[in-house]
Order: sequence, then C-alpha cells, then structure tokens
Amino acid sequence: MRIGVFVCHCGSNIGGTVDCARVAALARDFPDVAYATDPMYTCAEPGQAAIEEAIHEYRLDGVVVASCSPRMHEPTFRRTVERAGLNRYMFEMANIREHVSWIGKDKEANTNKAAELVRLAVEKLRHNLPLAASQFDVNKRVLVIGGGVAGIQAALDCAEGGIPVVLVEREATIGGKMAKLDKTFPTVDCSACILGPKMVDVAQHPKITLYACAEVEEISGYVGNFTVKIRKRATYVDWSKCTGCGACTEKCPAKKTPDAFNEHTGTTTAINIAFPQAIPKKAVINAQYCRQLTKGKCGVCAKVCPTGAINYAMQEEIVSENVGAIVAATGYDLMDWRVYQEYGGGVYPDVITSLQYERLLSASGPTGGHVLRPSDGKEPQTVVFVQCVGSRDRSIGRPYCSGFCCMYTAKQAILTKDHIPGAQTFVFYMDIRAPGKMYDEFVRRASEEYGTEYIRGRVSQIYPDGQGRLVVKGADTLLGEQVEIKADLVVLAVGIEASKGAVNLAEKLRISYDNHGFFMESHVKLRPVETNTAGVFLAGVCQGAKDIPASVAQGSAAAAKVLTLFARDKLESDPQIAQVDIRRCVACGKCLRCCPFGAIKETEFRGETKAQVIATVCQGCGLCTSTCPQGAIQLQHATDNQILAEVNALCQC
Amino acid sequence: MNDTVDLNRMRDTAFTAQVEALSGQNISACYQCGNCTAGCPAGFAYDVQVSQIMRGVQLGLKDRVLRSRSLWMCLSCSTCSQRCPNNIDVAAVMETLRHMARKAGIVSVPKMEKFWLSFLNTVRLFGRSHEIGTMVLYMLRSLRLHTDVDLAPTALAKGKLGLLPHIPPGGAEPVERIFTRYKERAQREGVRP
Amino acid sequence: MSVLDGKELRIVGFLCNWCSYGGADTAGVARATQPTDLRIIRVPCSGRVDPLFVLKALFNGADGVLVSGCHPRDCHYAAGNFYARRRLEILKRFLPVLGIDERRFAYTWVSAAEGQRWQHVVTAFTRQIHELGPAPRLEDAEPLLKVADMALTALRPLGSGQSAALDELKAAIRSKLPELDCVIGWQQGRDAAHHVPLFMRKPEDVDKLVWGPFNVNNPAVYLPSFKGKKVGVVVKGCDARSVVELLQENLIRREDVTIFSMPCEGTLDMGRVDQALGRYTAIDQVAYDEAGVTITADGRAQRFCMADWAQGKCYGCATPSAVLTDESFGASAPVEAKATTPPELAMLDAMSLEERRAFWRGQMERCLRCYACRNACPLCVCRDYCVSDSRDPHWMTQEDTVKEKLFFQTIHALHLAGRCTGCGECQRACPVGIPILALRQQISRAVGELFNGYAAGMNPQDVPPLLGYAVVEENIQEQDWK
Amino acid sequence: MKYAYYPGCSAKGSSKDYEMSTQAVCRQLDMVLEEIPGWNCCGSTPAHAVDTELSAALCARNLDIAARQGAQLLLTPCPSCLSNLRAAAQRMEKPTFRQRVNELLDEPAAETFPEVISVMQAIAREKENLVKRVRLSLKGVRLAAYYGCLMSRPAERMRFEDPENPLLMENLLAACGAEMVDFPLKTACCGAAFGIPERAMTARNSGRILELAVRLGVDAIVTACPLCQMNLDLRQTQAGRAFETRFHMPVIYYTQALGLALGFTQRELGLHKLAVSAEGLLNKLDGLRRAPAAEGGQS
Repeated sequence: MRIGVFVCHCGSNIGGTVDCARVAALARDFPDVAYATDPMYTCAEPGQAAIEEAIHEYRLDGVVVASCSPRMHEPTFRRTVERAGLNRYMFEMANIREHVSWIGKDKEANTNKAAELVRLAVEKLRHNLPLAASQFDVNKRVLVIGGGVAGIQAALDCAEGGIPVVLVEREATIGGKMAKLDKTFPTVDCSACILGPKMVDVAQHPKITLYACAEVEEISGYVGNFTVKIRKRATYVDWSKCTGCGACTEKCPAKKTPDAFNEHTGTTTAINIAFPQAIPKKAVINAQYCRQLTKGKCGVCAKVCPTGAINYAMQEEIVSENVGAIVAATGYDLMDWRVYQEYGGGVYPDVITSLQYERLLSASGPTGGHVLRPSDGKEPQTVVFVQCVGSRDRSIGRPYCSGFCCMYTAKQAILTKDHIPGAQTFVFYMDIRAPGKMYDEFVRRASEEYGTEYIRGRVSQIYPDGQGRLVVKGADTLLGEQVEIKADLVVLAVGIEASKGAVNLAEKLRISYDNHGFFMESHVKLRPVETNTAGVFLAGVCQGAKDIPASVAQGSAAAAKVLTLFARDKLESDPQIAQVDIRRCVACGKCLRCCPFGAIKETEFRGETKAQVIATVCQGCGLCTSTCPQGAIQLQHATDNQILAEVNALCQC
Repeated sequence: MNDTVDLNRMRDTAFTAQVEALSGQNISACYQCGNCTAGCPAGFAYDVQVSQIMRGVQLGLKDRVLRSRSLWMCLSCSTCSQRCPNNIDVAAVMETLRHMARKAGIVSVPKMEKFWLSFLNTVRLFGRSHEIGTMVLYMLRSLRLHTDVDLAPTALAKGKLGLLPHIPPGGAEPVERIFTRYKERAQREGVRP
Repeated sequence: MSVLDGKELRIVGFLCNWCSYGGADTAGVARATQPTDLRIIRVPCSGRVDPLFVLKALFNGADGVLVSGCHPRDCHYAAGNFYARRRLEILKRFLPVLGIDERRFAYTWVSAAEGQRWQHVVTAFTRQIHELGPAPRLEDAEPLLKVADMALTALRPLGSGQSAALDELKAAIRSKLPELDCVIGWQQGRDAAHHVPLFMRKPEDVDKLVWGPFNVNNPAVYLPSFKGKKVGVVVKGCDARSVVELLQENLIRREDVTIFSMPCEGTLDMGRVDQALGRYTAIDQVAYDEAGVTITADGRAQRFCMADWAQGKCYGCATPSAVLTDESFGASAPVEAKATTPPELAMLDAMSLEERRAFWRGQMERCLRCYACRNACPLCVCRDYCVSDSRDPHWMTQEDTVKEKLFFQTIHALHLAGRCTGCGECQRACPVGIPILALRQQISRAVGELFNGYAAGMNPQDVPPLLGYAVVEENIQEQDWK
Repeated sequence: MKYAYYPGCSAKGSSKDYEMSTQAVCRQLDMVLEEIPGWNCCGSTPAHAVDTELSAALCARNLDIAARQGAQLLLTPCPSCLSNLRAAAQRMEKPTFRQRVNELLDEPAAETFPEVISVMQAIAREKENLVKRVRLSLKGVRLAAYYGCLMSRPAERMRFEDPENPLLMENLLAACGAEMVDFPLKTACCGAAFGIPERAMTARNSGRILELAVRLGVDAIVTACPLCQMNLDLRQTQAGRAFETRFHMPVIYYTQALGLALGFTQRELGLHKLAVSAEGLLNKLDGLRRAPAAEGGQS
C-alpha cells in the first residue's frame, strides 16, 4: 500500500501544542507510508487540493489526515479522496485536536501522542478495503402517527408535496390537544378557528387516508420499505354511512358517560361526536357505557339513525399499509398530578388542571364558555394559578420544564379577566420562561394590563377552608415571606409527559427514548427531526416540550425530511454494515437474537441454514460481530482485524 | 445588616461544603422555589425564612446564617423536606446549622436552648423526662416564672402531671453515664455540650 | 514508539462514536485539560467492544483499558450498551482469576454533551492507573507449578454406579435403535479401567455399553456433527446440561435427539488414577464395590474410593440426574442444596494476584498447544474455523509464548461465557493436566452472581444472559466517578 | 401475640389516658404489650435539637435492650419516640456514626435493632379482629383524624403510608362505624414542641387546626400523639385567645375512640382526664345508640 499522511496545524489550534512537522517526520517511518506532510489548514480549499495532488503525484491508495475530530470533517475528506479517484473508505482520521492539542499542555507528550494516533490510523487504514454502497427502491408513501397539530402539519405538507399520506389517530377526532384549547397565546386568537380549517383540509385532501380510532400495531421493514399494521378499534358505527347529523347523540339515554374530550369537566352520551368541528365528524359508541352493549337492551341510536349506520356487532380490524417513511407525532399527556397529596390529590373539585380550565373557558365546553367552578357552579372571584405542578420536580422524578405552561397561564389569567372582569388572579411561579416572539410582552400584559398578581414561589399546600373556599399556602420569595390566599378556584399548570403508549411505539419503531418516554432525536442540535432509525422522523411534543408554533415548524420540518428522502428514486445503503462469512457461520442464531434492529435473518445456503444480514436494515453497530464466537459476522470498516490492528498499534510488548 | 453583601469578601465556600458534608444534603440543588418557606409552621416567627437560609448557605454567608434566630425556632416537623422538589432534607440542614451554631457558641434564642437543656437535665437525673421538673428547671434558667403556670392546676387536677418523677426500675444511672460521657467528649473536642 | 517513559502509562480507550467519542470532543472543545496517557480507539458502539479486545490490550502491555459508551437508554443503536454492560461486567469479574487487577479495566457512560464528565473520568481513571503503577507482565512472573490439593465433600454420596439399571437402559436403546441412526454411549477402551465412546448402530453394539465411574467422556460433544440425523445419546447429569445448552443455541434440534439417562454417582479423575497406577503392562481385574473401585494392575491392587478420586466437578455437582431426558432409569440420591466453589477455583481464590500470574505462567509453559481442550469441548462448534488458527479474524499469532497460549484460554473461556456448563472436558482432555477449567468456572460464577443464579444448560428455553439485557441491572453496581 | 413495647415518658405522665386506652384496646385484640425493662427517655425533640449523637445514644440504649430480648418488632404509641428511635436506627447504619454513639454507651449496642413501628400499625394488622369485636358502633359520629407532623415524616425514615395523606387512622375508625372527614391539616404541625418556651407559635398552629376542625363540624379531633393531644386539649384556651374565639373541641386519642367502640367505659379509657370535656361527643353517641333501640328495639 502507499499511504499519504497529512498532519494539520489547524493554524495554531494544533500547531501550538503539537510539533506537527515532527509528527509528519515520524509518520514517514510507519509501514506503507509513502508520503507525509504538515499543511497549515488541511480542510481549507487549498489543503484539500493538496491532498488530491499528492494522491496523483505519489500514487497514493490511502490517506490519513491527522487534524480535528472525524465527527467534524470525516465526510469532507472522504469526498476529497473520492474526487481524486480513491474509494472513500480508504481514508482514516487521527483526532489530534480535540483529543490531543486542546487537552494536553505538554508539547512533548502531545507530539508523541499525536504520532501514536497517526500510527493507529495508518494501521487501521492498512486493513481497510474499498466498500461500495448498494441501491434499493423507495415506496413513496408516508405514515404519520398522531393527528395533533404537528401531525396535521406534517401530513398536509407531505400531501401537498404529492406524497400519499396515511394518518393514524388514536382518538375519535384529529386535532389533538390544540383542539381542546380555547384561545392561543400570544395573539389570543381562537384555537378552533385556526386549527379547524387545517383539520378540514386533512379530511378533504385526496392524498390523505385518515384512520381515526386507530393505533399502530406492528411495524416491520426498513427505510423506503416499511410495512405497518394498523389496528382500527370498533366504533360500532359504520363511518361510511354516518353523516355526523347527531340525531343519535340527542336521543342516547346514557347521559352520564365521562366526557374525555372535555377533560371530564362534564358528561356526555355513550354515542357521541367529540365536538362540533370533529374530523372525522362521525359518531362513536363508548362500549363501556352503551346500554345496548353492556346490558343488551336499548338500541335507541340504531332506531333513530337515518342511514342505518349503527352496528353493535362491529369488531376491531387490522389493516396493513406499505410506506417508505414514518413521522411520529404522538404528542403528550398531562402527568397524573394526583401524586400531589398536599394539593388534595384530586379530591377537591375546585382544584383543576389548566386543560380543564381551557374547557371551562371554551364556548364549546360544558359550561358554554362561562367560567363556573365545578363545586357549586358559581363564578369564581379569586382564581389562583399554580405553575410547575409536576414540572422541574425531582422529588417525583420529573426534572424537566414543560416549556409552555408559563405562557398559557398568562393567557388564562388574561382570559379570566375577560370572562369575569371583577376577578382577581394570582400566579405562583418560579421563573417565567417566555423566550418566543412577543411572548415576554404578552406575560407583561397579563400583569400590567390585566392586573394579574405574579408571586414568585411554590405553593406548599392547598386545602378547603371549610367555608367554601380554598386556602393556598405559598411563599413570596422576593418578599421573603409566607403568603396565603383564599381562592375560589385553583388552576394547576400540570406538567406534561410523553403520551401514553409512546414507549411502546418507540419499541415498535426501534427508536430511542429518554427516561421520561420522549423520543430521542438523532442529534440534539443538528438533526432534531431525524431519529437513529433511518426513515423515521419526529414532530411535535413527542420529542420534547414545545408550543404550537414550534410543533407546527417541526411538523413541516419532518415533512421536508420526508420529501427530501423521497426526492430520490433509489436509496443507497451504507456499506458499513455487517457481513456474514458463510463458511464460518454455524447458524447458532446468537447474532439474530441480539441484533437490536432485527437486521439478521436465517437463509438457506446449499441446504444449510446460515445467517444473512438485511443490508437496508443493518445500522452498523457491530453488536453481532462481538457476539459471534466464530468471527463469522464482521462489521465492515470495523472488523475484528481492523480493531485488532489498532490495538496492536498501541500495545505490542 | 443593610450593608452591601460583598461577595468577594464574605463568601465562605468551606462553610457551604461543611454544611453539605454534615447534613448529607446537596445544597446547590436548591433553586429557591420557596416551597419550604411556604409550608413552614414556624415561618411567621422567623427572622430569616428557610429558603433564605438555604440561599445564605449556598452563598456561604456563614455569619448571617449561624446568627439567625430561625435556626432555634424550627419545629423539626420536616414539612419542608417532604415537599422539597429537589429532594433536599431541609429540616436536616436546619438541624445541622443549629448544631454548628451551638458548637460555635452562637445561641440566638437562649430560651430555646435553656428549655432543651432543662428537659435533658430531667432525663439525666431521672432517666425519663418529667414535665414539672422540666418546667421548674426552665423557669429557674430563664427566669420566666409565670410560664404556663396557668395550665398547671388543670393538668394536675386531671392527673396529667405527676409531681414525682418516674424513674426506671434499674435506676437512672445508666442514662446519667451517657450524659457524663457525652459531656466529657464535648469538653475534649472543645465544643459546647 | 511508546508512551513517554516515566511520565505516562499505556492506557487504551474504546469509545463509541456517538456519545463518548463526542463527549471527548466536547471536552476538547472546552479545552478541558486531561492527562495525556489515554489513546482512544473509535468504535461504532460500546456493544462492538468484544471483551477480547480489552484482554488483548491488557495482555500486550496496556496498563489500563477504559470503555465508554452512551448512557443506558441513550444508545444510538437502542440497546448496544445494554449488552455491553453485561459483557464488560463479566470481563471485569474475570480479570482477577488471571492475576490482573480488575481496577485496570473500567467501563462507563459519557454522553456527547458531557465534556466535563469525560474530563473527570479520564483524570480519575488515569490517576487510578498511576496509583496501580505499570502493569506487571505475565512473562515476568516466577513460574509456579504447584497444584494445591483441596479437601472436598460432595453434595451427595459418590459411588461406583453399579446399582444402575443398565439392562433396562440397554433394552430401551435396542427398542429405539431402529428409528435412530446411531446412539452414543461408552464402551471399554484399551482395558477395563478405561472407557471410550461407543457409537451403537446395530443391536449387537448395544451389548458393549458400559456404565460406571470410568465413563468420563461427554458424549454430547459428538451431537453437532450428527446435525440433521436422528441420534440417541446416553448421558450423565453433566452431559445432559451440555445437550440442553446445544439445544438452547440451535446447534442441534430437539426432534433429532433422543436422550437416555441414568443418575450418575460420579466419575473418576483419570489423570490422578493413571498417575497412581503408574506404568503397567496389563490390568488383571477391575472390581467394583459400592463406594469405589479396586484396580489390579500387574498383580498390584489399588482401591480408588470415589469420595477421594472423583473429578473435581463431581463434588459440587447438583444435577446427577439429567435435567432433560426422554428415557431415564433410576433416581439419584438426594442432593444437598448448597452453593459450592469448585476445587480448581477455590485453589485460585486462595492466591494473591501475583501468585495467580505466577501460576498461569507456570502452567502455560507446559501447554503443548495441542487444542485437545477445544476439541473436547461440546460447545466449541467452530471446529474448522476456530479463531485460534484463523487469519481473518486474526486474534492470535502462532508464536509459542505463554502469553499467546493463555490468551487462547481466555478466548475459549469468554466465548463460553454464560454457556459453559462446567462439564470439565477441556481440563480432562488436557494431556498435561492444566486446571484450565478454573477460568470457565470463574466466568460461570460471575454469571451466577450477576444473573440471579443463572446456570447454563438447565433449560432449553432459557435466554442466555449475554444474549439479553435488562434496562436496570439489579446486580451490577457501576463505578460512579465521584 | 406478644410485642416488645416502649411506652415513652408521657405514658407515665401527661398521657396516662393514652396509655390506659392503648392497653385496653390491645388487650381486647389479644395483643400483649410487654414493656422493655429499664427503658429511658428517647430524648425527644430537645435531644436531637441539641446533638444528634446524644439523641441517638439515648435511643440506642432502648433499642439495644429490645434487641437483647430478641425482639423483631418494637412498638411505641408515641410518634415522637417512634421518630427518634427510627432515626437513631437509621443513622447507626453508618459505621462512623455508630462508633461515635457506642462511645457514649456502657457497651457497644447490638449490631441489628428491631424495627420500630407505631402501635397503630400493629393494631391495623389486627383490623379484621377489631371489626369482629366492635360492640358499640361509632355510626353517626363525625371525626377528624389528626396524625401530627412526626408520624409520617420524613417519609423515607418513617415509612408510614403516604406522608401527606396517611389513612390508617381513618380506616380503623371507619371500620368501627365512624364518619371520617377529609382533614387536610392531618399532618400539619401543632407546635407542641415549643409549648413551653414559645407559646405564641404553638397557639397559632394549634388554633389553625382547631379552627378547621370546627368549620368541618366534627364532634372531635382524634389524634395519635401525646404531645399533640396535650397541646390541642390543654392549651385550647390559649389557642382560642390567639384566634379571638373560644374553641370547644374535644381532642381524644384514637385508642379512646376505638375503646368506646369496643365497649370500654369512659373511666377505663381515661376520658375523664380531658381538659376539654368530650361530654358532647359521648352524649351524642349515647343518643345515637338509644335512637335505633327505641325505633326498632334491635341491638
């Protein structure tokens, strides 16, 4: 082999504490090194050109660049050697900046270490082989999981881009949490008015197939070629016949059915359409409360339905869809705040969640938009808002900030004044997080124009005073005093958690999730929409707390990623994947058992069972390689021999 | 007191570290939410609120913290610890600070110490606590002769207060030895017993 | 080229590309000063780190090895670090038996954002290695050849097995033989005091079948070579566990194998027996009594009481009857439920690290590199493609050094991690009698400690612990770097 | 069943009624409470307020006595004793601390101590037995359970139900027929520890609790703590003065309430020792019992 070594000075970044010329000189004595030099800036245009020239001039068939982290410039230099006609995998990097010059003070030790790292890279390179990517077809359809505002945005953008979309929603209607909101900050415009048209677009778009009351059951396949099984729950209403006229809901006698859409602030009927703007606007029977289904007698809805859509015998159904990409937009749920026994643990009717308060504010809510407190239906005069209930609280294992509570609390305080001009509002807060556009101004309006009293401190206890009001015991840390308020209504800004079932879905998607069930993006800053499973993208709060504008932006971003992926007819698979040596394989299945991606299958080879890597599924972790005792499955570009070469370069006594 | 807090001069990080070590609590975890203050049943009698004491410890304002009267008014009810969102055992910090103050000879509310010592004296003498004994000793120490005398008639009438101390069958000597050893050790280590 | 003499020690790091390598980068970007000893090898995932890489480095002069991956749950590959944690923890507990201080090896988790933590880990680990000083080399140890004798009591009475229902067994084999290609058992070998494997294909072959303490071979070793054929196998309790393990690993199929079993009363340590018999021309007689056997060779009679002359593994054997069987005859004496340390391991336990190095140095000098250990192992299924003589992957050189020879043993032991049933065939087959089983036993002990008493070869449905993981490992206490 | 028993000093003084009723109830449930011999004061709040090691030494001596008797469990009626004994046992798990404490003792304390639990927890284990032996139901009586601040906090030390909302007392009394209100201040501090040196603080905290109980319309506050009982009962006038009112709220021990249900007389339960008489409650009970008898003649 003829290897060229380029020891970068990176200005004084490396050259300051490493004798680069000496490293290059030492490198000339390493086996197979035909050329070594120490350029000032290797990644700059002239530096890259110099590599290309050297490859031609010295007939190099491999290049080592000793400079910054490969996480920074490996792709850059791979392209450089490729331009000069080498295979991109005949290139190695030695990280002598982040791992040497920036962390060590002793120039002699640094120089020595840099030379060793170059030697390590040279030894690795001597065991490298040219690798080539293979190509496969893409099924240009996308699955969007979750019909909240993020999912709706992703679905609409993809559909507008010409891509058929399958949208799966667990609830009876799309719209998610945003559909439950009365108004939105910082403009205080009506949530239903801005979300409604988008929901209708979803319903009417020819490219979008919507499954409501449905959940993803199983996912198999890989980027470009996923197969998804979707479980459609029994709604007991044939939606192809249901016109959404609502005749059934008027006549249904089971009027004590819990109203999940209204966050249990009221009750509804067993057959029900979630809210007037529901999409799809179809009735659904709640089997637990339906008299026909529980007791076998009633049948009122079937009698009154003008189209004969009621079908009490309906069974759930599994449908299969083939897609090339998946957007997860499963949103969030409120945490179960009843762990706060000091706030009553849910037994005081006038201590409610912020989402319940939205329903009380909303004209389509159970009180028709009049703020009436649950216990006695009276208008509250003193309303206390408590922030960070279940956020930033390590004692209950929720150290994170839920992100948008500060803003909606300000909004709710403003709306309270709009509804009850004489009301006094208090907000207990720890820090106000209002970094968005026009956000801080909005919060200040709440206190300056709407007279909301902001009190910096947490609330220790909330309890009834025995005279119909609630005692709120808090602190004003700015005053350095204990404070106490008698409130008519207390609204808790309850923290968010990943939506129920998120972890289960993550396992199906084979994507990572954090300790709290939020899905992990590929890179916190630079790949915030991608996951580590190719072809799976994230949108909205399922990835972490965010407000509506950010959710919508991420929905669009996810759609852009899907469209980018689908811009090509063929996809290339990364050649850095595992490969089976058929002779050595004894078909013991150990690799197959531990592969995190299900990328290994059994195959027949001349009558014998052998392992086979599904190239498009393999992600290149190499777990199989370190599992196989026979050494029969080798991760390309990180084979046993390549790593051994590195170990031997360092340790050889 | 109203002087600018000169953080270059007044910060005593060793103090913060010592409080952390003795109490076993991570003081830097406190983000000043005020929950401890909010729930404190003695807060109204404090000169410095609990959360402010925590802040003082964070900043290493040793003198200000150890001189606080609040340390002596803490009821040790642990409401603060129970509700701390950062899992800090605030009551343990308060107790640690009180012990540190005592050892440094700073007793901002002497009557509290007097009461405790009176109580412990009866325990030392009789092996068990004795209400009237405690009260008499306390009145003598604090010169508060009127203390609770209004209650005594009722309590005596109801047979709630025994005039004679109740001494364990084996005598009070084993308990007295504990106190003696404790006192000796405290003297050896040069701290206030 | 090497580390700077006197200043640095040789420390190798294996870092996953996604988290820890990024964390080290972050530390660099933050100019977080660190000791310069560490050299980093970038791997895709901590799950890619074969524990043998670590051993290779340690054998070849590394003074310390550090593996770092993504935090549990944050693995770029979802679960790679979970597998790594189990394997590396086993490795950590394996090192001392070789005479290597386990503090020379550490594994931890550092995310790409945790530059500070990385700086802290590197500094602390480097300090730890400097406190330990340069690693002593195996070759520098004074060879120690002595093998200590351990006093032993068995968990059940050992005996000569002569009350076994051999005739019924033979009848059963005869009746099944027509459906089977072959039944594997034992027959008399060169004389009545040595038994060898028997392959019964015809009814008259069955007459040759023998039972007793000379049946030392593990017939399970032959099963994989019969893959696809219908085969019967006569097993002792220990052999049955090998069969179960082979089933668990898909190396044989349940429907192809018929298991005949009788409770075993122990087998003789033929190494010691042969030594006691010395050179002889002919065996005159082998007479069995209830508790032992008397061998008369060249007119000289010697009695071998099973309680004293059994193989080491027999004393702690808790499964004298087959754990899985199709046809079984007779029941074993009750077994005392008690955890025991195998004698080979107990001997090493009693040694200091230095003595253990000296021990292996001395023992490995005697190794002939004949690979009889490998060939006798029922779970060594690579056979023609053993990594010991392979170029790709090229784990070992052909150099005849103590280091390479011991490295082969560690390969074998680690490849058997969580799989070795402790049948001891490797040690029995060793022509020079090196107690190599101890290495496997140490790993099995670690597996048992870590995975709630897991023992290999007990149930074909078990998931071998190293092919699985738990998000929270109850028994693994990770080093905290405070 | 036999239990090792640590009564605490107040049992011999200010809370003789607690002791009487506890003994009576336990006797009825076949629970034999055997006082550990030669026990001493746990040091209560003053000891740990002054020094943790001294406090632990006083406790350790008692734990040691119980341990040497071979007890697995040690019962105490008093939450303050419970808290101190448990704290000492917990702290002494740390070898350095144990060493310091042992230096104060005649001889080093036993390596393992019995677990200390409240008598209430032991009675709760006998709940079925209790229900069977109820002779006079408390039906119609409205009670507020008040645990005080020490019983359930700190949670990891006390391991006594939900630290904010324990329900053990409610369950026991409800099993006897009583109507238990949700009492949000059930674990609030009454300030008893400072009853002597800092009356204002005590009056204010006690007053809050009494005020809420009055508003909730209960017939009595039921407590498990001798300090709380004495404070809320004996100092009720002081608290009333601070709140510019006159409270009349009986504060009884839960064992007294259980004792009534089990058919003991007022005297057997020490109810005559209350400063604020429970006559109203007792009359109500009597009335309630007579009423159904008059109506249907059933017993």
